[in-house]
Amino acid sequence: MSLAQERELPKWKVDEVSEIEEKLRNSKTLIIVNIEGFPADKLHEIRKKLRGKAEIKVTKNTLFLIAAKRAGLDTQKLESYITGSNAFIFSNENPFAISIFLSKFKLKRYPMPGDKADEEVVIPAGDTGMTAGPILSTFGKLKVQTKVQDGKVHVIKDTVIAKPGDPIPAEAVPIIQKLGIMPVYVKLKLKAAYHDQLIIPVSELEINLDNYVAMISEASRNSLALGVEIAYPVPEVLKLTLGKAFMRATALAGEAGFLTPETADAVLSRAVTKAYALASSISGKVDLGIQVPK
Amino acid sequence: MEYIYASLLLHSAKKEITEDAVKGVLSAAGVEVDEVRVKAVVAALKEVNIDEVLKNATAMPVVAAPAAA
Amino acid sequence: MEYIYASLLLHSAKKEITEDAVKGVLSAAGVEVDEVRVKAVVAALKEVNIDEVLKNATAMPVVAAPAAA
Amino acid sequence: MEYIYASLLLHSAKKEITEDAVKGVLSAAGVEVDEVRVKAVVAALKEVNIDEVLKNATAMPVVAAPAAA
Amino acid sequence: MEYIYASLLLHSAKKEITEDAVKGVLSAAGVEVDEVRVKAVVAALKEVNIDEVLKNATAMPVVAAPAAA
Amino acid sequence: MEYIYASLLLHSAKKEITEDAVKGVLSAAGVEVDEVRVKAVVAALKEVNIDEVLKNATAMPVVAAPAAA
Amino acid sequence: MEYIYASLLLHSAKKEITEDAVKGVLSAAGVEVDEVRVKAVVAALKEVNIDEVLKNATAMPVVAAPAAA
Repeated sequence: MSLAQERELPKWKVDEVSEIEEKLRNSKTLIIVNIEGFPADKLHEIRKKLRGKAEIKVTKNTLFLIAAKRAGLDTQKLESYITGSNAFIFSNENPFAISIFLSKFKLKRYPMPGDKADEEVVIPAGDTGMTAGPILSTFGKLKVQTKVQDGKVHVIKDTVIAKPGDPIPAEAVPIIQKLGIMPVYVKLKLKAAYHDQLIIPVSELEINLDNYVAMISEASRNSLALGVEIAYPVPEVLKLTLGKAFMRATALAGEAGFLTPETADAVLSRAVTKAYALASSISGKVDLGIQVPK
Repeated sequence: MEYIYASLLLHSAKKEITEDAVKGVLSAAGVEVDEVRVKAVVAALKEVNIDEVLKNATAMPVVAAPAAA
Repeated sequence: MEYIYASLLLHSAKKEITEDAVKGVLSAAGVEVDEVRVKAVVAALKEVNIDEVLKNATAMPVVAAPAAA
Repeated sequence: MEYIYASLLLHSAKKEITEDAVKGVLSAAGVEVDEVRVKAVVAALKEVNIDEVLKNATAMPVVAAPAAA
Repeated sequence: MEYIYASLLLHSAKKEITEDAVKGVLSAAGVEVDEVRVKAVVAALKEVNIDEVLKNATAMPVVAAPAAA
Repeated sequence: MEYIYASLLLHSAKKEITEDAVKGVLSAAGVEVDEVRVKAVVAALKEVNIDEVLKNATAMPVVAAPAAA
Repeated sequence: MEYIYASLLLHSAKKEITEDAVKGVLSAAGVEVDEVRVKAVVAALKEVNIDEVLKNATAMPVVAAPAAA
């Protein structure tokens, strides 16, 4: 966009560009978010949740790019993400921390026809507040038992009309909405973060904490195994080392046939295990007159 | 796993797992540090109860059937 | 476990596990280094095929990871 | 199991497992010898790699772990 | 293991495990008998409930190693 | 493992596992004793219920590790 | 198990397992030595490839049997 074009911008646009430029200059982290089809009221909820951590702003892509260039961002790296409808998150926190934060709270909304339930949809027992009328046949279709009391529809017992993953029946949508049930989750679709002149694509930005738990477990198991191997003298390792030494002693006693009352179990078990192994190796050919445990 | 070992070392030494601390340990080990990975590890580990995970990892006898990856 | 973590960090980064390397890593983590222990661990690890040990350790069924809170 | 123990005793003592040897051992133990069974056992064991069988048997009872999918 | 197999042979044949009996079986197998070991084994077995031990030993599941996935 | 075997020997003989006792056993075995290591092992074992550990070691069935998925 | 631990200690320290060596270690541990047992253990271990046995004993990770799938 040329300077000539910029000069022609109306004042509100000029102001908005300045505001974004200011935010960009004051933020270490920028996250670009796809908000196509994202409900405006939910964006407001997110804005509230992020308060103190980050700001979220919806703006036109053209204005954002002007501001980004002015703020000294590497717009070449950004451009491919600045398509469609976007919101921009500005923060001074670690971009991964923001991503984890956003993934942790579930935003819910009313269903629209064609939606699938993200959680169980239960029509609760009791007064629905709805006036008895044609709506009764809708309840009937949904197999929700009702009765009419004082002209209002009462549900007789809690009734599940959709399980997680099930499509929500289209005729149920108005009832669900009236009852204030929000069984569909909305999630911001992160596109990428820009931090320290680096683009972090969503594939890296979204963190699966289970993987980290698994990695720590693995590191811990490796450390214990290595510790046992060198008899590293701390209690957590020694417990395992003692067990290993004991098993070695038992195995050695058994294999050597060193019989004492203490080693009798190991020795005799070993001998019998061997005997049965040998017996079973010929059991197809010889009737030994015994039962070989399989 | 370098980033995990570095973090566990800090944890074990009762130091906070910060970006600078992890970078310092990795550099001392001669590892070329990837800034983005450090950030990811530090942010992720903030959300993980490391002591709990370590306790379970040691409790080896209690093993669930391996979940298919 | 700091000395083990430090050693595995070095191993994982394909660096040699020497006394100086272990001391460097531990110091960077803010751990007060016990010279004797460093010597003992480094000497003991010299006699171990670490890759082999780790292979057996990770062959263990994976303990059910507690869901991260 | 007497015939098996007698055979294992001979094998363990590095003696050949022949009909006469097995009969001798069994008699010494006061066991009334069944000629047919001795013949059958000795013949069957000739076709078995006893060391191999014992080696595998010593691997302690091994319970099959659920195969990871 | 000769001393053990000889003892188990006697036990299996429902004979008493005495020093003489064990020596007799071992000699019949052509084993040069070590008096001390015979004494040690017979003395130790006196304190052991062999049937109990064998019952437990065979109760252990003996299953082939799982095929690696 | 020498320090561990020495400790288990003492435990098995119902003797207290002290630094002097461990040193005595190791010396008798011709092992050059590392004072620091003895201290470390004895101190660490004080925090371990050895009987409990051994009981569990025997109770544990030995399971072949499934190949990691 | 004292006799076995004493033998393992010697083996681990790369010393020969002789009657005198075993007696020396046991005495140092305050164990009243039973000559017969010493002779028996030394004789029995002579017939065993100890390294082989130890390798097999510990190659297997020790875990509780998983619940049958």
